[in-house]
Amino acid sequence: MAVMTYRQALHDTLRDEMLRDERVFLLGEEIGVFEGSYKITAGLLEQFGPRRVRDTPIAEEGFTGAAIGAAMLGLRPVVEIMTINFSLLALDQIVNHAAKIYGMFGGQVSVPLVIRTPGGGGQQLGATHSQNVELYYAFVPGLKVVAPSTPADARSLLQAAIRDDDPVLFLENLALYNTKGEVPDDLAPGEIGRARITRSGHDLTLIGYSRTAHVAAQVAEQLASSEGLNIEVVDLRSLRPLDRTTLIESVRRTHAAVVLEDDWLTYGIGAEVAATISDGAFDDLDAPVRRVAMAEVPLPYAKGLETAALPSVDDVITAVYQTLDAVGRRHLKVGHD
Amino acid sequence: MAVMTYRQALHDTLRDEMLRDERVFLLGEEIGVFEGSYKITAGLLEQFGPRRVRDTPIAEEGFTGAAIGAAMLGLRPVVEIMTINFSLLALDQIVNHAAKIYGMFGGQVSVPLVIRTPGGGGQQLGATHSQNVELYYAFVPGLKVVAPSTPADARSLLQAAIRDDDPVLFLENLALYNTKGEVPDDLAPGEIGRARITRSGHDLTLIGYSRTAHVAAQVAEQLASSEGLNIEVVDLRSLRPLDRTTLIESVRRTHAAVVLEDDWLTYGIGAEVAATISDGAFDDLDAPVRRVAMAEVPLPYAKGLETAALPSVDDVITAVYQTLDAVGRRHLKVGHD
Amino acid sequence: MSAKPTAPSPRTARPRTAKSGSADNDRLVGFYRRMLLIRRFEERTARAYTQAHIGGYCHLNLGEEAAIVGLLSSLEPTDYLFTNYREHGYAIDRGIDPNRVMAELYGRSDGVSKGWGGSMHMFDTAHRLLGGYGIVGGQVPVATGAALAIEYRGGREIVMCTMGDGTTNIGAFHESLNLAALGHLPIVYVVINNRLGMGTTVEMSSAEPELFRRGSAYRMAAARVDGLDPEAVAAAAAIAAASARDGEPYLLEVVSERLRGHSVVDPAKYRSEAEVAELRAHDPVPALAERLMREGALTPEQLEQIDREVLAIVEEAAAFADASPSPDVATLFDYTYASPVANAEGRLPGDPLFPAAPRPEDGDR
Amino acid sequence: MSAKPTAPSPRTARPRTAKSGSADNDRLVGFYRRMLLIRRFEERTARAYTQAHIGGYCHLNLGEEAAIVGLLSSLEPTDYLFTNYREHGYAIDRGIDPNRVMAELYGRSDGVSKGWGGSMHMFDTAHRLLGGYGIVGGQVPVATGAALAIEYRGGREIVMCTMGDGTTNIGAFHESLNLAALGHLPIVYVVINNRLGMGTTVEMSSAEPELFRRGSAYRMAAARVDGLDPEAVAAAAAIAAASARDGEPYLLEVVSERLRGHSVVDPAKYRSEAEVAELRAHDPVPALAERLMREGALTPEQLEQIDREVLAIVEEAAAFADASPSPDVATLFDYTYASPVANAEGRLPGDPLFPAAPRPEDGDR
Ligand SMILES: Cc1ncc(C[n+]2csc(CCOP(=O)(O)OP(=O)(O)O)c2C)c(N)n1
Ligand SMILES: Cc1ncc(C[n+]2csc(CCOP(=O)(O)OP(=O)(O)O)c2C)c(N)n1
Ligand SMILES: [Mg+2]
Ligand SMILES: [Mg+2]
Repeated sequence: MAVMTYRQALHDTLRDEMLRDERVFLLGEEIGVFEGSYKITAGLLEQFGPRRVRDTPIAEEGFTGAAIGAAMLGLRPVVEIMTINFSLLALDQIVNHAAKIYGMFGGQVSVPLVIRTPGGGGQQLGATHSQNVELYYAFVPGLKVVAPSTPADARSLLQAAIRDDDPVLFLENLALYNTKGEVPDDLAPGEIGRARITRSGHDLTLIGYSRTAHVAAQVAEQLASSEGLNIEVVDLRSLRPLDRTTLIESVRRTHAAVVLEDDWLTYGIGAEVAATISDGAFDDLDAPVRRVAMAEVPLPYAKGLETAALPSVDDVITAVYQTLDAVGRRHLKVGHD
Repeated sequence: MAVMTYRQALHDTLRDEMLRDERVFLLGEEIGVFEGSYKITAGLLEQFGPRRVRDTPIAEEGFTGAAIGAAMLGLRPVVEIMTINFSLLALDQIVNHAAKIYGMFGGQVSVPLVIRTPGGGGQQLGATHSQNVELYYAFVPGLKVVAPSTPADARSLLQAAIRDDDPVLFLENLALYNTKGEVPDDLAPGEIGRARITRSGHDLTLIGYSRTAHVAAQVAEQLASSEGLNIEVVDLRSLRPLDRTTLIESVRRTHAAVVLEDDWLTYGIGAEVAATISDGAFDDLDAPVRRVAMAEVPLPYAKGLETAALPSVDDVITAVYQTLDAVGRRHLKVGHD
Repeated sequence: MSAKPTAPSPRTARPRTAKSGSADNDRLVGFYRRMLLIRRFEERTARAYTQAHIGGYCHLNLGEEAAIVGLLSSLEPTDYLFTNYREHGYAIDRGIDPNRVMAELYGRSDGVSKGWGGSMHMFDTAHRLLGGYGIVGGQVPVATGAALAIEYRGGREIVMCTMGDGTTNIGAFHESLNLAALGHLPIVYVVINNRLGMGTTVEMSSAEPELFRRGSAYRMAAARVDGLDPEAVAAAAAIAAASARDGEPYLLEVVSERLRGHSVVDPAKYRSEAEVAELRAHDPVPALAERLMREGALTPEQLEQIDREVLAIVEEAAAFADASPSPDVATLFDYTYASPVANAEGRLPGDPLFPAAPRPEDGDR
Repeated sequence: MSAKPTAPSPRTARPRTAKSGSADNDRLVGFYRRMLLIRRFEERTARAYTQAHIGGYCHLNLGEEAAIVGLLSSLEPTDYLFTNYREHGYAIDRGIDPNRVMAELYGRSDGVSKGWGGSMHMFDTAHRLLGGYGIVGGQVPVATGAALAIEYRGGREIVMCTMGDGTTNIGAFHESLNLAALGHLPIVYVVINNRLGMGTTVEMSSAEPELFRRGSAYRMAAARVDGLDPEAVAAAAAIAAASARDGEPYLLEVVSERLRGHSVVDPAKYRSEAEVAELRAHDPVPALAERLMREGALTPEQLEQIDREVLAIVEEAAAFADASPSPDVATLFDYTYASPVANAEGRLPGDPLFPAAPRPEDGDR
């Protein structure tokens, strides 16, 4: 068992998978000589050479598409797209090609491809560099989308993604790279498509993924010690498939839910989570599912504006209180309507 | 008042707006010499010449971006993207540029751009040519997204879109081009951001947009005559902004809702509609909001498979019955839980 | 996984033609037979489309027959082929059973893509035709990646990636050629220049209308060849393939014709009658027939005999397709993922997200 | 809409230098002053970044000063300029008040983009700098469209669109140059070839590393010029601009240097010490100072005087920025749409979608 950063967990897993399987290779912008914009691949060019760590030109569509073709011939490329914002340039290749090739040709070849890319706002990078558009991939059958929040999940899900026969969008987060956690030495590959209850409780279910799973845990902790509240936390981990069962089972126990997301509220990831819970736990829910998300604006650069636009711990606490409040009121009204 | 097709309404509106305003011009693939892949622009090259009807190379990113730049300088380009599937190639320009330029530069120039593009499956076009990805645009602050279902709305909303100072994604539908409806001669520009209750009723709210608004109307009609049911129909018309008020007001009266969409269910447009209703009409809803959507597969070519994957009128009727059934059951249970 | 071919492959079923014994003539007669098969197949396809046996978009290779046979002559069976949506002829000429190609057009389970792909998405692992792509330019990065995989493994195969003239204006073309040239990838990019996108001419869409010259932006060897002459195409393709096999990608422009509209349903009103007459005058199939007669390689009777044989293959393909079963609706969720995954979505549109719990009283009845 | 500049524009504030009366020398001295202003401004920016006054990504023009002043010399005030994210120097040299540029870096309401854009997104309608774009290549189609608008209106203006060497490998570059050449648009594409993307060299990323040659794929006139020599750049840019003004787009490659890392935070470990030493030896700013002294155009005292003046401008900019108020949070929803729209979203993250109805008992208390 070692304590390491999320960055280190990613780095080590890439290295280990490359050692384990000759078919695994990396490609992306600035991952070799520059060691990666966020240094996930630092040292790997030196260790594995330019055949297996390939610096590409700035051509997201071209090199992502090339990775698809290489995967069709049985290699296991791991693409780094510097931030998820730039993945929009490769969207046609990901959505119209990676996600379609297995089905559209009647299951003849699979596309064992991993695309690693970080989302995240809050770094004053401005409107085009601070988006969370994982929705674009989570929406698409044929893709699998995972969004680990801890170093251990980063490792186990990256292992799983690389060994998976389908294209996997592996969502990282700028704000998580330096976070630390325990990573068991003998960690087995994770299972794509499973959420995890990371803290159990009965007062309310707080749901997050990637960075917001941390926020959820933090709020639960805080409200446990300050208010004695017993909040259950669900880390989605997988956005497609979405683990509806775990969500519903949790809310059936807690009767209330708040969903955290770093994207825009309307049509965001939380919409599906809220719709799912509102449907599957209809009879058990004592208050509307509350969503805490980014303000619906192109994210401004100025720190004060940016901070106002991004969901904070306080925003989550407000939402939890208001939801519990509504639960209380609703209890009062039972039998009247 | 004239009865005309949806296609004709679009064509006439483009012509009229071009006559009205010299700044309006068209660009896109095959819109001139070829008269448009779906013939919306037929005759306009002849009438207005190549300065105002511009055939472009196959370069969705390039010409959409060019339209953005032209709009920044005060022109009013109307881009045709042959089908919404190909818009993925222009996504960076639409999401990172058209939607951002006004905000990111502090409101200095606006981008009065219209992008017309049809969605729609059911034409045996296969997995990459049958998608409904309006979600990708509806998700983005800075864009406006409209999805008219009738010739009259096609006209009034296209007028509004062209005269609007912001980028508008104007969603058409392959299955609607030949549908007919009345178009008043003196139709005023529509208002973006407003849904419309196209049929009032009290038993259940059926919600659709674009093609599914027709399906909703048809089902309501059918169930009125066959079952005496009184179904209210909401045509969303605008996907961003989403008119939550109209939705909630309707469901407060009907206590039940079924949402129709032609995209994939998980994370689709219906997720936000269902989440919105489940939240805003929480105390009024007698059954979970039901969604009827496409099966979550890359759409197959074979007719039988394709038909099975696409929502049908019968699917909607099943969903309505099951929802009403649940309402009944829930009524029985009032006071027990 | 798919049904066994029931007809002999058109390539192996080629009976020797008599008269001229020269190898050159034999080769040319072989080209002719292959070209005619494509021609008749596409004509049959057009008919089947009009009869509503085929749906969706349907783009034919009429006029490109010489280009196809010339190009594919340069490939080994182990090489890979990527094309766009105008690929029926490539599929057949690559050796895929016409029955299975027609069955794909009919959307049947014996189709090369099991009915999932249709006209635009022919795919066959055995013959290394890796699609059939409908997004203009979409196949270009993917094919480039296949070449990368070969290079990664130190293989001897090459990739051929075909596309239309209009496709040279999309960004993916540019990004891919640059990648291939930088990586010394074993790939031949083929531009079938039929001088039209849908109705847009090359001059309207490409600022450098001599498309092979675009190779220079990547220091890529390039050439242009007359696509109506199968021998010229074969010779040019051989050079291109040899270059690719040596690790230097190549851009080959094949100037060709599109005899009909962009797709089956396009009446091509934007072409003048004179233009159409001109096209017909250059039609490569009758031109080759005439030459073979003129040079004494084939008699009119032999030509007729070939036509009958080819027609029989094509008719059998249509009959086979018609008899092939439609894919079972129960297979709808079989091809979303290649590996099983927890919580995958498998609902039909009428299914609820959460099936209602059975009512208590239901058990009582 | 934005605050009035409080300092005189650096361009109008240029005091005449004595000694040599020749127009050439005057011009060169003018170049020097402008280059030095960019140099000192960027040095000050780097310092402010380290002091955490500036956030986000921050890319400097250090080493590109000669290129910038040479390029912008070719533009009329009515011409339009589009750049990438490495644009502080362009903003200043275009005549925008350095105070407002620095205020933008500080994210303040007096910033050119009101604090909404930051380092990568300088924009000023008055000076026709239409951004500052952070997506590599994103500005290229947009700038092309601005040229299209000029052509549409029959205007006399031109557009200049700058980008880096790495940007010539992205699809948007290719699609745009083709569009411009087809449409005879009045635009000059400028590639600032500083020989690096972030750490990737031109040779690693461009199969044709002489980037101006890529113009030939669109029959576009093109040239390469030494970007360390402001006069050479100005001359080349004048030719390019004249071509654009005549309706023929132009591709100009300016070979330049990047003296530091890709952005302020990049230590550029991938560069050898020898390489860095070599870079410093070619630094265009001291080189021009030396030349001006050597040729007697400026005395050491005058050079120092210019430096003092420039430093004063830069220090004032920092003080101005520091004093400028942060944008009011109440303006957060002001710039999503230019025209009002029904049902627009204006919620802060903590706000509920549907505010709870006031409790009945609330009214009683
Ligand atoms: C990205 C994209 N844009 C547009 C289309 C619509 N489309 C299909 S074929 C075609 C013309 C292609 O012309 P060319 O590349 O010359 O090939 P050809 O059809 O002549 O063989 C167009 C515009 C598409 N399928 N994909
Ligand atoms: C589409 C996209 N991909 C990647 C990036 C990240 N990125 C920012 S700058 C840069 C290098 C650009 O190099 P070049 O075009 O030479 O410009 P320079 O920075 O040298 O001025 C990269 C890869 C981006 N901003 N946008
Ligand atoms: Mg063509
Ligand atoms: Mg550079």
